[in-house]
Amino acid sequence: MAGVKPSLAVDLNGVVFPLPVLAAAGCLGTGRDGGGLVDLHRLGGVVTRSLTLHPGKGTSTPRMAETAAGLLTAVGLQNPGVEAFVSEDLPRLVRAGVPVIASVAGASLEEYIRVASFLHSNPGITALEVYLSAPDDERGGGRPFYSHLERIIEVIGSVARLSHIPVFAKLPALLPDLEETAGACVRAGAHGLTLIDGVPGMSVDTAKLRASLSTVIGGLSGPSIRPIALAAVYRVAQAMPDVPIMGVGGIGTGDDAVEFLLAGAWAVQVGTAMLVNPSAPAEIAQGIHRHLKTKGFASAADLRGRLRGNEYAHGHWTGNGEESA
Amino acid sequence: MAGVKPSLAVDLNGVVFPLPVLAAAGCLGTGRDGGGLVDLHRLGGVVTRSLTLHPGKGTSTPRMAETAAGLLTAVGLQNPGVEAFVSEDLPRLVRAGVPVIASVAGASLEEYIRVASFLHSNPGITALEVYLSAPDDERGGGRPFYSHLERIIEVIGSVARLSHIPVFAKLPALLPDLEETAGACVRAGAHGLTLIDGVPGMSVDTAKLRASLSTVIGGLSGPSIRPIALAAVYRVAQAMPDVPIMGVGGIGTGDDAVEFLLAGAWAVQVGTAMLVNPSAPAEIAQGIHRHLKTKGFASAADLRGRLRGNEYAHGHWTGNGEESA
Amino acid sequence: MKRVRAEILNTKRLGAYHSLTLVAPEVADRARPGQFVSVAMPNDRSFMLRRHFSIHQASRRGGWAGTLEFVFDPHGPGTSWLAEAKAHQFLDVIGPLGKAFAYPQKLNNCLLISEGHGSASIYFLAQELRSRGKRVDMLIGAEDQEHVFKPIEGKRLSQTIAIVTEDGSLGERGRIVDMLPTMVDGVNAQVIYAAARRGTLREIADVCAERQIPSQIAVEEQMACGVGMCFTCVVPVIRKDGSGFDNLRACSEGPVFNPARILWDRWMGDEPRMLPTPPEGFPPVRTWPG
Amino acid sequence: MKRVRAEILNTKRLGAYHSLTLVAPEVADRARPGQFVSVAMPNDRSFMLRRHFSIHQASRRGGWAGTLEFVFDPHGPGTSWLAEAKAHQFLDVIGPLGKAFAYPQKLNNCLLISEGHGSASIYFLAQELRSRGKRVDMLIGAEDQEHVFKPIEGKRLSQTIAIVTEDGSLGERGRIVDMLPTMVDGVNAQVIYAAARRGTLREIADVCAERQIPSQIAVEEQMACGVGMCFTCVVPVIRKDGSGFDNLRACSEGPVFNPARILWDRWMGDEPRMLPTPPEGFPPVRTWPG
Ligand SMILES: Cc1cc2nc3c(=O)[nH]c(=O)nc-3n(C[C@H](O)[C@H](O)[C@H](O)COP(=O)(O)OP(=O)(O)OC[C@H]3O[C@@H](n4cnc5c(N)ncnc54)[C@H](O)[C@@H]3O)c2cc1C
Ligand SMILES: Cc1cc2nc3c(=O)[nH]c(=O)nc-3n(C[C@H](O)[C@H](O)[C@H](O)COP(=O)(O)OP(=O)(O)OC[C@H]3O[C@@H](n4cnc5c(N)ncnc54)[C@H](O)[C@@H]3O)c2cc1C
Ligand SMILES: Cc1cc2nc3c(=O)[nH]c(=O)nc-3n(C[C@H](O)[C@H](O)[C@H](O)COP(=O)(O)O)c2cc1C
Ligand SMILES: Cc1cc2nc3c(=O)[nH]c(=O)nc-3n(C[C@H](O)[C@H](O)[C@H](O)COP(=O)(O)O)c2cc1C
Ligand code: FES
Ligand code: FES
Repeated sequence: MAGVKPSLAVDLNGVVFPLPVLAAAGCLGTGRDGGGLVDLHRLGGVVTRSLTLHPGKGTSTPRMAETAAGLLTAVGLQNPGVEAFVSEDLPRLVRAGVPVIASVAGASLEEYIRVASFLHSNPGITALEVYLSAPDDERGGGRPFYSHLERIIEVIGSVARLSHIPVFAKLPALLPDLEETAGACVRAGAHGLTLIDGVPGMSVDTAKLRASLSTVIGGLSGPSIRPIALAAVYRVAQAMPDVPIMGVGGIGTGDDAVEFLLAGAWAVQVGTAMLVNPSAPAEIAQGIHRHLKTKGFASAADLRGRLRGNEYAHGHWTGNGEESA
Repeated sequence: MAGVKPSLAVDLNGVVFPLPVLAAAGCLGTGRDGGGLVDLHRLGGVVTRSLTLHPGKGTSTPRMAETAAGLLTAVGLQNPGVEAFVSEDLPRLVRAGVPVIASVAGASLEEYIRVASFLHSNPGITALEVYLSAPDDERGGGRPFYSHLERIIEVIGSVARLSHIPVFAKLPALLPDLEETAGACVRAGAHGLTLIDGVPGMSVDTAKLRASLSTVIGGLSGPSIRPIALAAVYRVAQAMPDVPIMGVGGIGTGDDAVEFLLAGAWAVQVGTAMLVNPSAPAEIAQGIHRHLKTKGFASAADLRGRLRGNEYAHGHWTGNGEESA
Repeated sequence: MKRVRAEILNTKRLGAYHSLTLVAPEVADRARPGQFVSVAMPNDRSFMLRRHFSIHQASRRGGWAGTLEFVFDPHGPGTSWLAEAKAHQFLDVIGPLGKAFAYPQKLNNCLLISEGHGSASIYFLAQELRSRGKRVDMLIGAEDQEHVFKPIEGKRLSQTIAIVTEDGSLGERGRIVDMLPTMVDGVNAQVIYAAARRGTLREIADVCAERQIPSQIAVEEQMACGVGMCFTCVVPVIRKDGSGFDNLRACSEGPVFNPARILWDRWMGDEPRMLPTPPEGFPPVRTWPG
Repeated sequence: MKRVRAEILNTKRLGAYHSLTLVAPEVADRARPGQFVSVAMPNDRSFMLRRHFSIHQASRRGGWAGTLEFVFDPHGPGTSWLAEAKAHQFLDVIGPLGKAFAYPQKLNNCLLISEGHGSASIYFLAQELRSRGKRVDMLIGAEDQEHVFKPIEGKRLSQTIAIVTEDGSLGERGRIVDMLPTMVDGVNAQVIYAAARRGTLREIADVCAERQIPSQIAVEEQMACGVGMCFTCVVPVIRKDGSGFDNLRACSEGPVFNPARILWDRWMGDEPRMLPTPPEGFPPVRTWPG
């Protein structure tokens, strides 16, 4: 087996990517950006910046701050709007031949529906990914849609019902009942899940006595959240081994990606690492390839969930003593 | 003002610590450990390892793994049990004159009650801190108590009702409705809150194809979680400015601690940093002192919530555009 | 824009600053004043984002052909690491990045203003303007003598130069804005270029607006990627037609902007003087370069 | 146990290993074989935990008085950083940590077994045993010649020595356990000491148990603090009275343990041969040192 050239293509129950490494939402711009440094031909797919119905200006700066092995950002859905995206940006991606997953956002259920309606029948788009961290204007308080399970189900259900193409629900790690939420998304019609979104985080400039971000709280990404993302993928994959999961959070090397595949991801997405190293996705795919060869696996899919049994782990996901006397 | 020697003592609505920096639960052992490297006289207080009714053996090894700017651990509540703690370990801490906060754990509501009953009237103990990440054996599935709001309220309510001393509820960041949960704890009788516990995380040894920890998922601590802890403190402090909060998560320098005080913490706790640098708590207290002097604040309490207004932040804690056309 | 492994040819201290010269012909060949490079950090650190530096020199000819120089004030983890980097070490560099300063077609008298490390790109610009036959005058500001970057070089490059330090340790005591009106009049400035701290840039912008002097400034905003992918580095810029504003990326749509088109109140959120977009839109901005 | 800022006196390669000698009189004065030190990492890295190394030499007298040597195989971020550390640099060191090997009172013939970097502490032990008039024989194992630590030193310190490498590049080809029974008989071993990989230690433990030879082994377990505070480094050790077992901290209650008292199946979770605690408890362990 070690002599065979392993295959890197992955099949997420019908959604096929030539490589298991995709660009994560919001990290490759809309397709016109990146200055050609990211080689689109060496990506398994591109998840677009999250799209709203109208062009979005986003938040004011500072929009980023660096933290220990992490990046805090709050871009606030700056995007060209769904129409401009389809007319100006999508063609470029389609020409490059890279599978496109459109990220759907909104401030109301209606906006999600309208954005998805605009996108789902475009032949250049392979799948939709639903962003659930947008503030839910109908509920108020600035809380994101994912704070209420009913809202998650409403949004995912509505988008999935109308869409002709597969729908992925992008969930945050920030849910104690993550498995149930993921299950509810699947029952509402989601084809698969993307785990995880940036983790709410904050930093303070102590000299200026101000929060580092204009929004105070932003999304934490990068290596610091990798263990959190990995745990989220593992939990959901254990609960629903047949549902495709795209793992995302702090992946920067082939080895990092292999961690996710072993934990149960069907493919991975790369965000922050690509901002630092535009060829990170290509290098990660190579790294996966090397690992498959070394270990004698025939394909990336073969790694999935192949974690060897950890003796004392029986569904316990925060360990108390297995014996207490 | 810059000439005045700032005061470091803090008063958490009646619970007074001589310094604003405490040792976090589980990171100083039970009082007999640490080899004298941690100077107890330079701690604002000690939170004990979480105590169960009977001695606990904890999980098997590997119990730790290093991650990017983080530490994953799963000790599984190894502890001498509440009786041995009181007879063997507590006297040593009391002799050193350091305020002791006993961390209360259990696998059932009854165990929490029995542990708290054993501790709360001991004159050597200043306050109780209730650990809510223990798996809830009565609910099954290995899920921690904090997964169900009713269970949090039951546990905190029962402990607070019986206790003669103030009770702090230690919450994880992993709750989308963190403010509501914190509010419910206070209504159930908690005197204050400790934010945050380790964040569920995981890592994989890709060479061995195994999870790094015997329990697969453990608690992530250290600098990588600092932005997450800070956001949790900020959210709860914004919602309940009069409720004492102890901030914990990745604090390693005076500057880190000042971030937490500015975000709304009344005191901070230090875990992982102390494992790396046993004099971290003392150095952090010094660093806070320096910051107070430089900025002309009279006391640590003066920093609390003194974050200068961030213009576009009006309760939005995940930033969407404030203007979308 | 290229990504290259660039060898460090030379590393040296210059007052408060540190200068690195790299062998990077693909970058140097295209580099123009106002553009910048991004440098990767070592990957075992707790800080991981690339750091960004204006291009100070890019030699296309002569003994130094194919080299590139940038200058920084070592203060944080990234700049401290770079200050320790040794000759012959390789750096992962992307550049040239961003839009360069535009040169005036007809106008002749250029006043170049820089503060602190802003001189790095301003001196490069001075050279290019002079080689195009323009008159260059300079106004250099810094906190103290140490932070005045290569004053001799500044003198060499300019017809007249004024230096102003906050503590008076070199040149006049004061701030750039104190000298600006006299300087503008004295040299009969027709075009103003500036690279300075945000507050200073705003003061310069006010003077330019008041006197209707066309101007270009190079801004700095926190950048995660430096190449236009992440949208963290935006500056609110009024549309040419006045119909509103757009958050433009300093890295790819800047860092050189027309100060008359920047929505300063919004960009400088620090001072809560923000105004909502007026219902009638913003007045169209006519000053060059539009 | 002391925490000191220790100057690096000397840094050198030795085959696959790297050795650092530090000036640390407070640590060296108390150091005994089997104990270890913990070394802090620089604080701008993405790895932050202290690293732990057995003490190889601690000189109390002579020209090297007050110095301490440890040895490692550079492979991960921490050991690679240490291998790059320069003489005169200072390290943040805590030590000596843990319980040392105990010396036999009456028994004389000591067989010392080491694998890989295990020789570092075993050679230190050999010196101390010899200075107490004990007979020392050695069995040294490694993957290849490169990984046999200071074989000449081993010969000097022992009455007889057997070397075994997995590829046969030095000494016999094979593994420690292959040579062990013959060696035990040949030297009439009365006490066995070992520092080796976990799997090898277990095989040694089996031989010792079978032949009822008192023994002590130094284990390695992942350590976060190294000083007894975090309870991450535990080894399941049967109680003396057989009433059950305790998870003892390798850092403060070890790293030297009696192998007969280790619950190997539980500790080596890798091989799922774990047995529940028998209802009647474990048989009390009588072999020295109890
Ligand atoms: C287009 C551009 C050109 C620049 N040119 C120069 C130059 O020629 N010389 C020079 O000394 N500096 C220049 N800077 C600023 C320089 O990038 C920062 O000082 C440097 O990144 C600080 O890194 P640090 O780790 O040493 O410090 P830290 O301040 O600790 O950096 C922490 C984080 O903040 C960011 N950051 C800090 N200061 C700035 C700043 N002023 N602007 C943007 N981001 C910042 C860093 O990129 C990093 O992510 C430029 C910045 C930009 C955007
Ligand atoms: C009591 C004790 C004594 C030791 N003595 C020596 C010695 O004399 N020479 C020597 O070369 N090594 C020794 N080790 C192992 C040494 O500590 C590790 O090899 C080293 O920490 C690896 O660090 P790294 O960053 O280079 O590698 P990595 O393997 O990348 O380290 C990553 C993490 O794993 C931990 N780790 C890795 N390997 C081990 C291991 N085998 N045991 C415990 N923790 C580990 C590290 O501490 C770190 O937290 C000893 C370990 C212990 C516990
Ligand atoms: C600058 C930036 C912008 C992002 N924008 C989006 C977005 O528009 N939609 C979305 O679903 N996720 C967005 N994300 C989150 C990423 O897709 C990803 O989930 C997260 O960053 C974790 O992955 P990483 O650690 O590889 O970056 C953004 C992240 C960054 C850093
Ligand atoms: C080794 C270790 C053991 C811990 N044990 C406990 C515990 O018994 N009870 C508890 O409430 N928290 C425990 N924690 C969590 C810490 O108290 C703290 O909430 C967390 O580590 C985040 O802080 P830090 O980043 O400063 O370590 C433990 C953490 C570590 C690293
Ligand atoms: S820094 Fe990423 S878009 Fe400008
Ligand atoms: S390593 Fe912390 S108790 Fe042993």
